[in-house]
Amino acid sequence: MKLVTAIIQPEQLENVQKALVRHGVAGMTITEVSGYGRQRGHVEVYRGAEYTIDFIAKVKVEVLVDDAEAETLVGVILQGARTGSVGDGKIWVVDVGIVVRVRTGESGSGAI
Amino acid sequence: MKLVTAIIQPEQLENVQKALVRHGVAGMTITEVSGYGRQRGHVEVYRGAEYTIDFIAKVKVEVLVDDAEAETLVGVILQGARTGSVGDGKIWVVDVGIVVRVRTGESGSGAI
Amino acid sequence: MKLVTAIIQPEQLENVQKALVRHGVAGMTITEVSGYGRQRGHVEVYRGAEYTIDFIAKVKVEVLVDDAEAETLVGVILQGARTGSVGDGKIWVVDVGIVVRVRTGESGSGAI
Amino acid sequence: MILELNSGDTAWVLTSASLVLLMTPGLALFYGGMVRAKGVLNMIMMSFLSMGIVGVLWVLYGYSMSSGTSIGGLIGNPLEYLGLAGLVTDPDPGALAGVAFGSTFAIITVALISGAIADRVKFSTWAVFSVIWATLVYFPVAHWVWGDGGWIGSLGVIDFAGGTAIHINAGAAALVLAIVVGPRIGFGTRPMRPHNMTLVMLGAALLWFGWFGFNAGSAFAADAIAALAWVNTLVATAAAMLGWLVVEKLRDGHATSLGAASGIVAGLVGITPAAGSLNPVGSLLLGLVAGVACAYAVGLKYKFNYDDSLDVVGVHLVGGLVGTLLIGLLADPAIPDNATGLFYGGGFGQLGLQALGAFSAMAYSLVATLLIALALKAIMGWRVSAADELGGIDLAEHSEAGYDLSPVYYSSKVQRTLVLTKDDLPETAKTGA
Amino acid sequence: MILELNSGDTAWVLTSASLVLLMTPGLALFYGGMVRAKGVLNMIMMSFLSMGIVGVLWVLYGYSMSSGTSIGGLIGNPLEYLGLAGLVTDPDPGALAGVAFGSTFAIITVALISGAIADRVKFSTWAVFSVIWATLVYFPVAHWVWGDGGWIGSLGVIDFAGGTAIHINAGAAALVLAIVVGPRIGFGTRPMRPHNMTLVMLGAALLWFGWFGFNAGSAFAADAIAALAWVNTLVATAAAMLGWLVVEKLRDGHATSLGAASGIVAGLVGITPAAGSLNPVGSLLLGLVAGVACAYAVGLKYKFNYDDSLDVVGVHLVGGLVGTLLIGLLADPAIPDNATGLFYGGGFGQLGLQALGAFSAMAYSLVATLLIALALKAIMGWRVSAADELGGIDLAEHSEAGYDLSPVYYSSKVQRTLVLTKDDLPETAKTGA
Amino acid sequence: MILELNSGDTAWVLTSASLVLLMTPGLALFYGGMVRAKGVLNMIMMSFLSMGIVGVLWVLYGYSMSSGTSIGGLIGNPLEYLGLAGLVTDPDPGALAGVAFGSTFAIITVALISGAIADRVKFSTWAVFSVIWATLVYFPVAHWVWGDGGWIGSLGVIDFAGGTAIHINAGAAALVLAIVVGPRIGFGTRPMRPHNMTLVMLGAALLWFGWFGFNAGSAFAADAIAALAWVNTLVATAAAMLGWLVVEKLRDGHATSLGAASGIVAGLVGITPAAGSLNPVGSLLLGLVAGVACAYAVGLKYKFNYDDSLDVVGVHLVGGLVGTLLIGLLADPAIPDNATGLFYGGGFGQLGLQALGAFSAMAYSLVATLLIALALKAIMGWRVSAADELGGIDLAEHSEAGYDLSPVYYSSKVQRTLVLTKDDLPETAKTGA
Ligand SMILES: Nc1ncnc2c1ncn2[C@@H]1O[C@H](COP(=O)(O)OP(=O)(O)O)[C@@H](O)[C@H]1O
Ligand SMILES: Nc1ncnc2c1ncn2[C@@H]1O[C@H](COP(=O)(O)OP(=O)(O)O)[C@@H](O)[C@H]1O
Ligand SMILES: Nc1ncnc2c1ncn2[C@@H]1O[C@H](COP(=O)(O)OP(=O)(O)O)[C@@H](O)[C@H]1O
Repeated sequence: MKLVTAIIQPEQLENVQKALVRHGVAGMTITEVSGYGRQRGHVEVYRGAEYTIDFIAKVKVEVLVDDAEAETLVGVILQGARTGSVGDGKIWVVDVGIVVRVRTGESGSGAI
Repeated sequence: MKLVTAIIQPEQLENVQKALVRHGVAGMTITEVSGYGRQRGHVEVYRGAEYTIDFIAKVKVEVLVDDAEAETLVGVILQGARTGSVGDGKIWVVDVGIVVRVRTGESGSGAI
Repeated sequence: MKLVTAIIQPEQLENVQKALVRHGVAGMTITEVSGYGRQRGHVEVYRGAEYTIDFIAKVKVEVLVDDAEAETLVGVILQGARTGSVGDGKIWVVDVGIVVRVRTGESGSGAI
Repeated sequence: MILELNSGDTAWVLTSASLVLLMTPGLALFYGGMVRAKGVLNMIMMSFLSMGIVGVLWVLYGYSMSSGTSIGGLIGNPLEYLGLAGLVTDPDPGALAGVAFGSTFAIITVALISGAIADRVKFSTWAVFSVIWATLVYFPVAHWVWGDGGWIGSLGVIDFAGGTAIHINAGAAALVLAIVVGPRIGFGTRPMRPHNMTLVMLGAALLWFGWFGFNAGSAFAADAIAALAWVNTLVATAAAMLGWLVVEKLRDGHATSLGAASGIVAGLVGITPAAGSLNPVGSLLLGLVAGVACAYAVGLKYKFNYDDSLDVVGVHLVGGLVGTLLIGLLADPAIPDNATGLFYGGGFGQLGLQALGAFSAMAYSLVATLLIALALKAIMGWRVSAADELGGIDLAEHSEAGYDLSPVYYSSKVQRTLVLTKDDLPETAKTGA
Repeated sequence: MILELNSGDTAWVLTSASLVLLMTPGLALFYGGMVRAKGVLNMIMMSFLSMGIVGVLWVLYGYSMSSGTSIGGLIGNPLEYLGLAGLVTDPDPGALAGVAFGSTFAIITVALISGAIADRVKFSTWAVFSVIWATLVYFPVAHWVWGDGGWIGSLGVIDFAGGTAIHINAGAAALVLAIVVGPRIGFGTRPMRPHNMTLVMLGAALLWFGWFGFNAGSAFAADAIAALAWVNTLVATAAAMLGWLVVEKLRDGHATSLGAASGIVAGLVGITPAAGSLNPVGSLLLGLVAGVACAYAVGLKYKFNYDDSLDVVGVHLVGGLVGTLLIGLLADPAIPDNATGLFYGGGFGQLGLQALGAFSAMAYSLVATLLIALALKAIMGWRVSAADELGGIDLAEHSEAGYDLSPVYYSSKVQRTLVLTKDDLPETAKTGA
Repeated sequence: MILELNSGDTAWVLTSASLVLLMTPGLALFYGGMVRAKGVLNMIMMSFLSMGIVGVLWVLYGYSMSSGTSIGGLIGNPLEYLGLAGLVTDPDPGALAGVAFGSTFAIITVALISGAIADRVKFSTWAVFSVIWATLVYFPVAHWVWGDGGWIGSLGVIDFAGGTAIHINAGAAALVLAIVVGPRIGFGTRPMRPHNMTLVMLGAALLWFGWFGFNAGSAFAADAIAALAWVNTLVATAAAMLGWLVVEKLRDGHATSLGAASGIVAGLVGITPAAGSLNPVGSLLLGLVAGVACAYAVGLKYKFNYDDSLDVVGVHLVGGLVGTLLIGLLADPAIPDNATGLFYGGGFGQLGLQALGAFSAMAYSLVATLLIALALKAIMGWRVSAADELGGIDLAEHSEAGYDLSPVYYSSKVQRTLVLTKDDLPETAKTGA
């Protein structure tokens, strides 16, 4: 099994969510994160003193999938998340050993 | 070494924490996340317009453990987190290479 | 490729960020988390009732790097994050399969 | 008895009425900040609802029940000013200014009680309780204390601005409700700390501000007694805050902002009945005693295991008793038309009267509230379900959340809007994700 | 016409002016809590700016245009009191107290409009609009209604505290702006829920508090009419809140805190023109009707697809019309110097007058605002860029964020400070990371 | 000198006193919103503590030191009204109304200073400082300016509501404390932005609202001067807000909400001494100058490297000087009993007097505060530990956190409750996890 993790723009969450659900994904977990990268943060003014916010609000989406599904899913997320501007984010995939559904205790593919 | 990750109901954190500590786990890291899944979100009303909150507040618990401990630990968390209702969450385990304790720089099992 | 994850003290983020950027890291993702460990939480008083906050605010830093870079990077973070007091945190490294840049779709080293 | 007011007095009474009206939202924020984030709106709504319900009742028959011609010292004739009949033609502003001022007292008394039953009661039961309690408990007790011919006031009991009629009364009702309704899930084992202390401090500030109207407005004239009551309301409150903070510092090691806010309210409650009867140094002492006593009293609920969630008993019942009884000791005969307290050589007479008034009102409130609460428990039930309580009463009862500070959209699909049927919606919104 | 005031009246009018001044920040918080977190400061600033701009205009020529000697019933002589010339030497406080009281009405009328165009307009365009709209719409309409010789007031139309001059006027302007400016990105498909309901409740409370000054202060004396207006302002608002909550409970299954806050404002708007003409039971009815009507009216924007973001039309235009017209039915002739409503046997006369006044003001506001709005659209443009709107108008227009509750530093590098050039900075700060 | 007040005057003075009392919590929120989230409660508590401490001192001896019979123009006889002796029997409300009104000025003056030393000082040292500074600096200086026979007032220096006695005085003390206490860790290199701008805006609103009592109440009568002061307080503040926003827009590219709030306070400070001496157009000018001057002055701390955290010097000292000196230019002789400013042909006389008063008070405040601050530094120390400062002063000094908006329980184990010993706790709570 795999864990697909995507860092995306917050505004794209709705799109990504829809794309995943349409693709048949039944669940996902998201986290509000802050990203540093090529995209420049905005500038704030505080009584005439200026400073930049280095970190920009992003959303992390995590989806557990069967091994075979992982690559397709990356494509689905890519589609939903892309706006074409700097800061669109990253997707990566990690191998997962055990997966268990807490409610039932069942593990493996059935747990997703 | 392994990283055990669990998505659980926020109300179960206390239980899970106690179970882990009793089991001898010395540390853990938790994150507030939002989950989409079989569990239905609540409905809110705003001046007569209704909408559903798709994502439900969950807590992510991450625990680093020795390889041998991983499976037992999954059981411990399962016990603490289970309420039996939809939305109880998932647990998964990932292989970890290096682990280092920042304070001392020691690595491996001793770092946990 | 590797994903280096570090749990650090919030006050050390600035240091770690600077150290990473100086080292040539172009991006990172951070998350506000709460940690349980050897470090004791503070005590709060509420109308004479005392209780401890078990979980202490920490920051999680995640950096994707080439395999070869991972160990060096752990050293860089270690340097930036260490204050020498209990609660300085952990660093760990996980293997990553696919990495993709959302904006361009390019994958592998070029995506970082 | 309707007073005649000149334009300066009218200005002051209307100003005071406005100030006191603001106290109820102030209380709502004070209480709202103290509960957990998931219950803030319900807590606020319990107070706001009192503005709606009691505001209407007051005009319909509450004023008449409190201020109408006394029927045996027990109740004002409810028909006399039904719907405030006849008052609009009175060219003297005293009548309607009295209606205005009195309405705000009735409203806040009911709202005060809600702090004892935070986070767990059905909004509908609270609504019905408000109607019944105002009618059967507040309006009569207010008549006893302040009505022309009311039996407590007629005895010579001093209750300048409502230590007995309001704080003891509401505090006793709060105790009963806390017991009948039962504790929040997790009470005593899980810390339930205030979710927003800035709201609490703001609420305390609005309460103090409004309380100048409450106390100094109770002179019902812009005169020297009003000014005295103002100064007493300042100094007793200041001293009570310091008293509470010192207790905390010595006992707990830290003086908290919640302690400051609580001390303020304790002082305000304490000085309420006494503001027109004490000199400022006496008020300072009274405030100090009230602050210290209440700082200890708020712990009783852990001892006796009733979940008076926001310490209505510890602050309003105890503070009200402290203030009402200390008049018997500290009443300064130098003040025109005043009683003489024990410390000024007046003997135990006034103290006895004060105790009689206080405990009578308390006993009535305890018994009457118990009957109302048990009846409602049987008929409607008080508690929301355990799942709703754990998940948060704001969502369960009001379908709302207090805060949404996140930049992320977690929601979707407008399903229904008020003047629309589903067919009115654009195609995209209908199908959703 | 400058009134003579005794000291009691002066105390009440100055108190009232202070209360009404507080309403504009109250409105700012009420509105600010209702938008999403990323637009709260811009929303608040639109009201605050009105305090700055209209406050200055009022002193310069606004008072004179509203209250100066009438030129044909259409406008006060703007030169008569230019810069309030001559008023400082008047020993009677009536003149300057009138200036004070009137200023606060002008300020809030402009601020009210901003709720219709939340989260999307250029701050500079809003600033220019404020100047022009106050000058060409508010000052004249205020003269028509209240000016000595103003044509609407002279007909016998009753507008005690501003149902026509303020709420209908601002509500009509809001409708025009909502249409000309266009909807927020995502309007109708994405739910945009209030980000901080505690602010909304606080704002509603400050509005109610201040509104006692608004209505009871409009008696311009501390007399029986002021007291009547006070009581009416209480009971109509209480009833409107209940009305709105009942509609919600029946229709949606839940009574919300936003509903309570909205009902409060609806009731206050409704009673505004009528506070001196109805008896309290009449006011109760009026409030109930206003609460129910507005609870339904706020859904019209989805039907007709204009993004009146915070329901200025649904509450102020509709509530203002309800209140203004109901005077024609409910005016109680027992009140001294009052008209007689249809229900008291007065026939349709007053109702007709009320309708005439209301619709005249509305028509003028619609047309004049449309011309101003279109001109500004052509010259300056109304909207910020889509990227700025999505990213948050607070950052785009004010370079600020409403909240920063995180314990983490996400920012770096002071780049410039106001009295410094880069060379003044310490070496480290210059190079940065 | 105790004034005789009729009921209208009394109503206005008591209303004003209530308004001014609200300013201190308003300041607490204004300041509290500007610090980082981890220090909000401490910031609020510094102001609230002043209400407790100075409120008590005022009754005990402060009023007597300020308003008692002058001893050589330097101080009022502290024994004359010790504990307000004798005042309760005075049938004229003037005496106690004066006590009431004056108390609120003393309280806020001390509270103002706290903004300069945010986030880093021991609460105990602040408490002791409050007692000493009020006694040795505020009470005497208030006597100099306003006491019957006080030396500054006797010269003919005009300080209508406290530009010299309050703002220059507090501003100078703030400068000294900022220097003696030293900067926050990270000052100048780390941006420390406001954590909750909605609190700041609310605080600014409450300040403006209360300031009508501050200024117009200083007429000590409900008369034409009160009305003039009201109007001046409106227009100067409006103009100052605009002035500050324009400076920001031109200099920084954005007009901020913090700028609006700051401009409001700058205008209020500026008009304070002048509210009874200028006509409205003069006040408009004064406000504009104050807004612009302060917008630049707040940058001085970076230039001279003192951490006046919330700009007490830049706003109160500078604004106070601007207002005090401009009286010398703008005093309008058309106002009854007024001086004549330079621009009205009055020559440099009044300007010289104003400068003399302002700089005398400033010099005294600088020196006296320095001595007090250094003594406290030696005896008690000012700063919390670096670890406590970094971890957050709310936790360190008050054992509390401002906000807890999370739905997750992060805490455990009730260890001790106030009336309980550990043995009272249920077994489970004792052993914990
Ligand atoms: N090396 C990295 N490790 C982890 N996260 C990264 C890394 N680089 C970028 N990110 C995340 O991806 C986001 C977008 O990256 P950025 O460089 O701004 O734009 P882009 O991906 O379009 O080149 C960042 O805000 C950060 O959250
Ligand atoms: N495929 C998935 N990938 C990642 N997280 C998931 C996935 N499915 C579910 N989750 C997480 O688990 C939580 C519970 O899942 P849900 O389907 O609601 O109930 P259950 O696990 O009891 O079947 C979700 O809220 C989400 O956080
Ligand atoms: N086994 C673990 N698994 C995951 N995170 C851990 C673990 N142990 C510690 N941590 C994280 O590291 C932080 C610091 O750990 P702690 O034991 O307090 O200090 P130290 O690392 O200096 O020994 C914790 O707050 C927690 O976030």
